[in-house]
Amino acid sequence: MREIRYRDALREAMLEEMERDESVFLMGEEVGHYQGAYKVSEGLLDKFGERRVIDTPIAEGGFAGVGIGAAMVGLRPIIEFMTWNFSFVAFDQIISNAAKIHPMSAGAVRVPIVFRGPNGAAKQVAAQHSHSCAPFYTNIPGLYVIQPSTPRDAKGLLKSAIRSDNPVVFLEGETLYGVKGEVPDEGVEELVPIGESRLARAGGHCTIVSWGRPYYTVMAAAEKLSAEGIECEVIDPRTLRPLDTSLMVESVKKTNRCVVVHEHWPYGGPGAEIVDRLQREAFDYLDAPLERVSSLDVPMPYALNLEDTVLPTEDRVIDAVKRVSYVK
Amino acid sequence: MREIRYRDALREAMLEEMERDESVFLMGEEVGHYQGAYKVSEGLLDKFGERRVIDTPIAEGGFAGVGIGAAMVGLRPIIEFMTWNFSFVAFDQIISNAAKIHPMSAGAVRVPIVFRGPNGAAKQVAAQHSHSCAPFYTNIPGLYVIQPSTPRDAKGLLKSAIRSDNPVVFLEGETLYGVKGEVPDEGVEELVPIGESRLARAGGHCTIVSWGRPYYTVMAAAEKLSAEGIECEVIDPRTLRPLDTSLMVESVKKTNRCVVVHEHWPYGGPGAEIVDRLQREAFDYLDAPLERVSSLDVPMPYALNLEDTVLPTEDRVIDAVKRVSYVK
Amino acid sequence: MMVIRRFEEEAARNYAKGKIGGFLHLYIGQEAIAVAAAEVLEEGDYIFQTYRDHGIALARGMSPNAAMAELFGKDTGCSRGLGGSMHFFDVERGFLGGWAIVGGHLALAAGTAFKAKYSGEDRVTMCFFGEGSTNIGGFHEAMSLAGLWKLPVVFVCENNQYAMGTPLERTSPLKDLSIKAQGYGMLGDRLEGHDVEVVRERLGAAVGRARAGEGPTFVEILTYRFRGHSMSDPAKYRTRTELEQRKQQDPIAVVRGRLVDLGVEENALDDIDLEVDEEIDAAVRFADESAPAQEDVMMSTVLVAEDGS
Amino acid sequence: MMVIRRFEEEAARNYAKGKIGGFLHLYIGQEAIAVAAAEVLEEGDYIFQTYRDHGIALARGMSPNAAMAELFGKDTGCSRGLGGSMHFFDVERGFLGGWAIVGGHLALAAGTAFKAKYSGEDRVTMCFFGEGSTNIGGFHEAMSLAGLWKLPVVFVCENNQYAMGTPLERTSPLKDLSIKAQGYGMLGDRLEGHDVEVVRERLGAAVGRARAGEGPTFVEILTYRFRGHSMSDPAKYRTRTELEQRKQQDPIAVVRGRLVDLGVEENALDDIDLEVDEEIDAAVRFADESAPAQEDVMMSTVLVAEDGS
Ligand SMILES: Cc1ncc(C[n+]2csc(CCOP(=O)(O)OP(=O)(O)O)c2C)c(N)n1
Ligand SMILES: Cc1ncc(C[n+]2csc(CCOP(=O)(O)OP(=O)(O)O)c2C)c(N)n1
Ligand SMILES: [Mg+2]
Ligand SMILES: [Mg+2]
Repeated sequence: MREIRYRDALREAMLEEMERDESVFLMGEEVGHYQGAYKVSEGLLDKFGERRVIDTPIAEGGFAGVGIGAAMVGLRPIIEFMTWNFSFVAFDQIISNAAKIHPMSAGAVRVPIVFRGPNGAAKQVAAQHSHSCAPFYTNIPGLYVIQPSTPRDAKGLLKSAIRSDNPVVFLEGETLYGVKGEVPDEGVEELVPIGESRLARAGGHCTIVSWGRPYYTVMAAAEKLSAEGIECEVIDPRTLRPLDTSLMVESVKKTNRCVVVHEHWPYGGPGAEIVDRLQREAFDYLDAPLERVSSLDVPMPYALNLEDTVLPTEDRVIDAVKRVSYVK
Repeated sequence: MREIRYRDALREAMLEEMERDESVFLMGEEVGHYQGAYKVSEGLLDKFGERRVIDTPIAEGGFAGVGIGAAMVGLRPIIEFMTWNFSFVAFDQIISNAAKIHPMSAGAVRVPIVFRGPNGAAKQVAAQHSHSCAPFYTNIPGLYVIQPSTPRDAKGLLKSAIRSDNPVVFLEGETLYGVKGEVPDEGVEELVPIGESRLARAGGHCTIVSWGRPYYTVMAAAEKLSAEGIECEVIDPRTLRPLDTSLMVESVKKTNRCVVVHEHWPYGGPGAEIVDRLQREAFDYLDAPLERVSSLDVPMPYALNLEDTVLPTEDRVIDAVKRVSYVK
Repeated sequence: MMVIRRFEEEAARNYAKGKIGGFLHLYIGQEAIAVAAAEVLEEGDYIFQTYRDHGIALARGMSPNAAMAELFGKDTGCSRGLGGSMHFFDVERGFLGGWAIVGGHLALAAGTAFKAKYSGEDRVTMCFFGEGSTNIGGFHEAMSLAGLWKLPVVFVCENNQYAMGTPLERTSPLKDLSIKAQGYGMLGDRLEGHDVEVVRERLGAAVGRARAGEGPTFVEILTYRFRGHSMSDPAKYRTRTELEQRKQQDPIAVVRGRLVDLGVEENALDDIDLEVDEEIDAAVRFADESAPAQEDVMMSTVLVAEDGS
Repeated sequence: MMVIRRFEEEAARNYAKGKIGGFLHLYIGQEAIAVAAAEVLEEGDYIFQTYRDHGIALARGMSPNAAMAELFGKDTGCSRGLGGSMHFFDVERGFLGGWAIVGGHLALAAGTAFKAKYSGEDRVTMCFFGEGSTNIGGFHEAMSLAGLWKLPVVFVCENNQYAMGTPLERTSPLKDLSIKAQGYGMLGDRLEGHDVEVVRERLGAAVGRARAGEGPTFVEILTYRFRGHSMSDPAKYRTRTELEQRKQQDPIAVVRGRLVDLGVEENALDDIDLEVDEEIDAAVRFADESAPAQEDVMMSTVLVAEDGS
C-alpha cells in the first residue's frame, strides 16, 4: 500500500471510473480549467477534455438538475458542489427529483448520480460556509449518504458510489483533503461496499462512533485515554444512509457504553439516529446513557478562537468518555 | 370557550395581529384574491387590502427573501408557503439568511418573520407533495420550529410567533385545517408561549410523545388502550425547537417507558432527538427501550391503500405501547 | 384530441365518484398543443410535462387503460399506482414524467438534451410548463444552461392565462413572455394555440432547429383551460363571459369545423366519437377491475438493489 | 478610494502574516464603483453587497478600525468578529451586509425596497453582485419581483469579467448582460467603471428613478479586479498582458490624473496618501490590540431573547 492524500484518493476514484466507463462525467463550478476549487479534479480536464469535464455557470439547481436528467437516460454524472453549502440552492432537485424519480416511476427510471464536494466547516469561513449537511440528506429515503473519513474509504466508496444505480450524496471535507493515509497500490482495485461500517480501533472499555473530521479528533483522544488506561473502540459508519449498526451494537454489548462524536449540529441527524438505534438494539447492555459530542448549537462564527470552541474538541470527547465510564 | 376549526384559529391569529400591528403583513401565492389555497387567509384581503395581503408570483425563494429583507428593516412578514414542500426552493433563504443574520451581525439585525403553511401528507398528493419538514428545519440554530396540533395551540402559538423577534418555521397540516377544538372566546387574548410542551392526556402506564396529525391517531389509540387497562400519558411538544423535555422526563420517571409518534421519516429529526434526550435525561428510569412510530421510510405513494400503510396507524401505536409495556 | 377530451371528462366524473383522489389537473381546452407536439416529435425524443400531464401522455401514445388505471391508483397504471395523476411515466415512449414542483423539471429536460449531445444522439427534448412558472429560479437556470450550451431542447410555455387563480398581469410586467428568450441568447416564438395546424408548424420549426444543432427555442403558446386549476378550484376568478368566449375557440371544434369544410361527413366524425367513447369506457372498466397498487412494489422501488435488480 | 486601496493592501499583508483567516476577497481595481455609489446614495438608503464588501463599506463611512478589527476576528469589529471579511454589517449607515451565497442577497435587497414602499419611506436600496451571479435562480426571482412591483432598488452588476477562474464567455452567450433587464420589464444600463465621475452620473440617474417611484434599474458596470478572486487564487487563468493593460485604467490613477490636470498639486495628493497610510496603520494597530471575539456574544446572539434583550 501507498500513502496518498484524501484529495488524491478522490481524484483517482474519478479518474479510474471515467476511464472505465464512458458514461461517467464530471460537472461543476471550476472543475475544469481551474482544476477544481480545492484541486480535487486536478488534471482531469487535460485527460478527458471539455466534453467530460464540464465547467458550469453558478447555478447549482440548474446543473444538479441537468445531471439528474442526464442520469435518467443513462449517463452517470458526478456533480461537484464547490462546497455542500451551495447544495441548499439545489435542495429541491435532490429531495424532490433525484430521490423521488425511481420510486415515483415504480422503478421505471433510474438515477445513477453522485453529488459530491466538501462538507462542514473549513477554517474561518463563517456562518454561511460551514454547514454540516448530513442531517438534511440522511432523512430522505431514496438517497445514499456517504461520508468517508480516510483516503482509503474515500477512494473505495467514491468508486462504489459512481457505479451505484442510486443517487448518492457524498460528503467530503475541506480540512480532510490534505490528510494522508494508506490506499491500495495502483492496479489493485478496491470497491468499499456502501452501507458497511468499519472498526477503526479496538478497545474494551468504551465505544466511540465517529466520522468525518472529528474522527481524527477521536483517534487522538483515544490515544490519550489509552495512556490513562481507558481503551476505546472506535467505529466509523462510513455510510450514514443506509446506516449499518451491526458493529456498533456488537461493540456496545462488550463495552456497555458509547459516545457518538460528530460535527453536525446537535439536533437530530445521524448523531441522534445512532443513539436512537443503539438504545433500542442494545438496551439491555447499556451501563450509562449514550452521550453525544457535536458542534455547539450555534451558527459558525468567523473568529478562530470561537470556531475552535464550536467544533468538537479532544477535551470534550475525553470528558464524555470519562462521564459514561464513571471515571473522574 | 368556543369550538372553532384549526384553519379559523390561524386566520384569527393573523387577523388580530395585523389589526394590532401595522408592520405585520401576509405574503404568498394565492393568499389574497383566491382567499388562500386552503382558505386560511379567507377574508384578509378584503379587510386589509392589497398593501398588506400580497399575492406573489411563483417564486418561493424570491418572496421568502423579500420577507427576510423587509424583516431586517422593521416589518413583521408572515410568509405563506402554499405547502412546505415548496419551501425547498427557498431552503437557502431560510438556512443561510433568515437563521444567520442575527448571529452573523452579532445581534445588530433582527429578523422577525414567520414562515407558515401546511406540512406533511395531505391525501394522495404523492411523493413530491407529502414532505414532513421538521427534520430539516429543527437542525438549524437561529430558528424556532413550531408545529401545533390543536386549534387553540395553533392560534396562541401563531400569535406568539408573529410577535417574536426571531425567525419562525410554523408547520401546519392540511388534514388538520378542518379539525375543531376549543379556543378562548373572542376578546380573550391567549399567547401560548414558544418552547413549552403540553400535557394532553394523563396516565400512569406509558408515555407517548406526539404532535401534528399523528397526535389524533395517538389520542384515539390511547382511548382503545385505556379500554384494555393501559393508561397512556400523552405529551405534545408543540414547539419542536427549542424542545422542552421537562414534562416528558417527568412523565417517563413515572411510567418508565415511552413511545414517540410522528409523521416525519424515521431517520433523525425530532423523533430521534427526543429519544436521544430522554435516554439521557431519564436513563435510570427506563424499563424498556424508547420506541418510535413514524411514517415508513419510503417516498409517499399516490394510491390510498398504500398511503394508509405509510402513515403512522393506530395499530402501530398500540403495538408499540404494548411492546414497551411487555404486554401481548 | 377526442381521446384526451373524453378521457379527462371521464376522469372528472370518476373523481367526483371518489375513484380518483389527490390532485387532478385537467388539460381540457389545451389539447391542440399536445397533439401537435406529439406529431412533430419522433420516436426516441423525450418529453417532460408538469402535473397537467394526461394530454401529452395520451397524445404520445400511452394507452388510456394505463392512464386511467394510474388515476385509480392501480398496479396496472403507468406508474403502477405510485405516481398518480401528476406523475405519469412512459419510458418506452420517451415520456419522462409529469412533475409537480413548479420549474423543477426544466433542468431535467436540459439534462436529457445534454445526454443527447454528449452521446451524439439524434434526440430532441420537449419540455412543457405554464406561464406561471417563468418567475421561478428553476426556469431561469435551465434556460441559462440550455442557451449557453445550445442544447437540443424546445421549451414550450403553455400560457393559459392563469396560474391557479392568478392572471398573468398580476405576476409579470410583460405582455409578451417570449421576450425572455433574449436574456438567454435563445430564439423566442409566440403563437395562438387553438389551431392544431398552426401549432404543429411552429413547434415543428423549433424541433427542427434543435435537431439541426441550432440550439433551444422558447415557444410561448397562448391557450386557455376550460376547467379550474384542479378539481378543487371553482375558478371564480374569471367571468362566465370570458370562459364562454374562449370556448368559441375550442381546439376540437376548430378541427372538426375544418374537417367538415374539407368535406368529411359529420357521420364519420360521429363514428369516431363513438369509438373514442368506447375506448374510454373500456379504460374505466380496466382501471376498476385492476388490482390495487402493491406494497412490495412500493418497498422495492425506493432504491435499486445493489445487485442491480 | 485611497482609503479602500490601502486598507485592502494592508489586509492582504496581514492575511499573509496569518492575522486574518478564512476567505478574503479584495476589491482592488473596482473602487470607483463603490465611491461613486456612496456619493449618490443618501442617509437612510440601504446597501447590500457580496463577500467582496470592504470597498463599499468603507466608502459608506465605516471606520477602517471597525473594518480591520473584523478581519482580525476581534470584538471591536463591525460584526464583533462573528462575521469576518464576507459579512460586514453597519446598520447605522444602512450597510446591510456582505453576503456569501451567490445570488442570495438580491431578494433581501428587494425586501428592504419593499419595506420602503410599504411604509412610504424615501429610501432607495442599492444591491451589488458580480456578473457570475446572473445565472442563478436568486438573481431571477429578485429581478422578477422587483420589476413586477416596481420597487425602489438599483441592481448593480459589477462585471469584472471573471467569476473565480471563469471568464464571462464561458458562462453566458450574451456579451451585453443589461439585455436581461428587458425580461423583467426593467430599465437596463451599461457603462465602464474606471471613471468615478461617469459611474456617479449613471448610478445617480438610476437612484433618481428609484427615488421618484419609477422602479428598479439593472446597471451593468464593466470593471476588473487586479487581484485574484480571493487570497488563495493565483489567477493563472488570465495573462499578464491582460492584467497590465487593465491596470492602465486603474480608477485611482484616473482620478489622480484628472486632479492634476485640474491643477491640484502633486504634493497635496501625496499628503493625502500619507494621511491615509497613517489611518490604515492605526487601524491595524487598533485591530491588533483589540480583545478577541467573545464567546458570550456568540452564544447570546443566536436568537433574540424572548424578553427582547
Ligand atoms: C415551487 C412550487 N410552488 C407552488 C406550487 C403550487 N402550484 C401548483 S400549480 C401552480 C400554478 C402554476 O401555474 P402555471 O405555471 O401557469 O401552470 P398551469 O397550471 O396554468 O398549467 C402552483 C402555484 C408548486 N407546485 N410548486
Ligand atoms: C450559490 C453559490 N455557489 C458558489 C459559490 C462559490 N463562489 C463564491 S464567489 C464565486 C464567483 C462569483 O463571481 P461573480 O459573481 O462574478 O463575482 P466576483 O467574485 O467576480 O465579484 C463563486 C463561484 C457561492 N458562494 N455561492
Ligand atoms: Mg397557467
Ligand atoms: Mg465577477
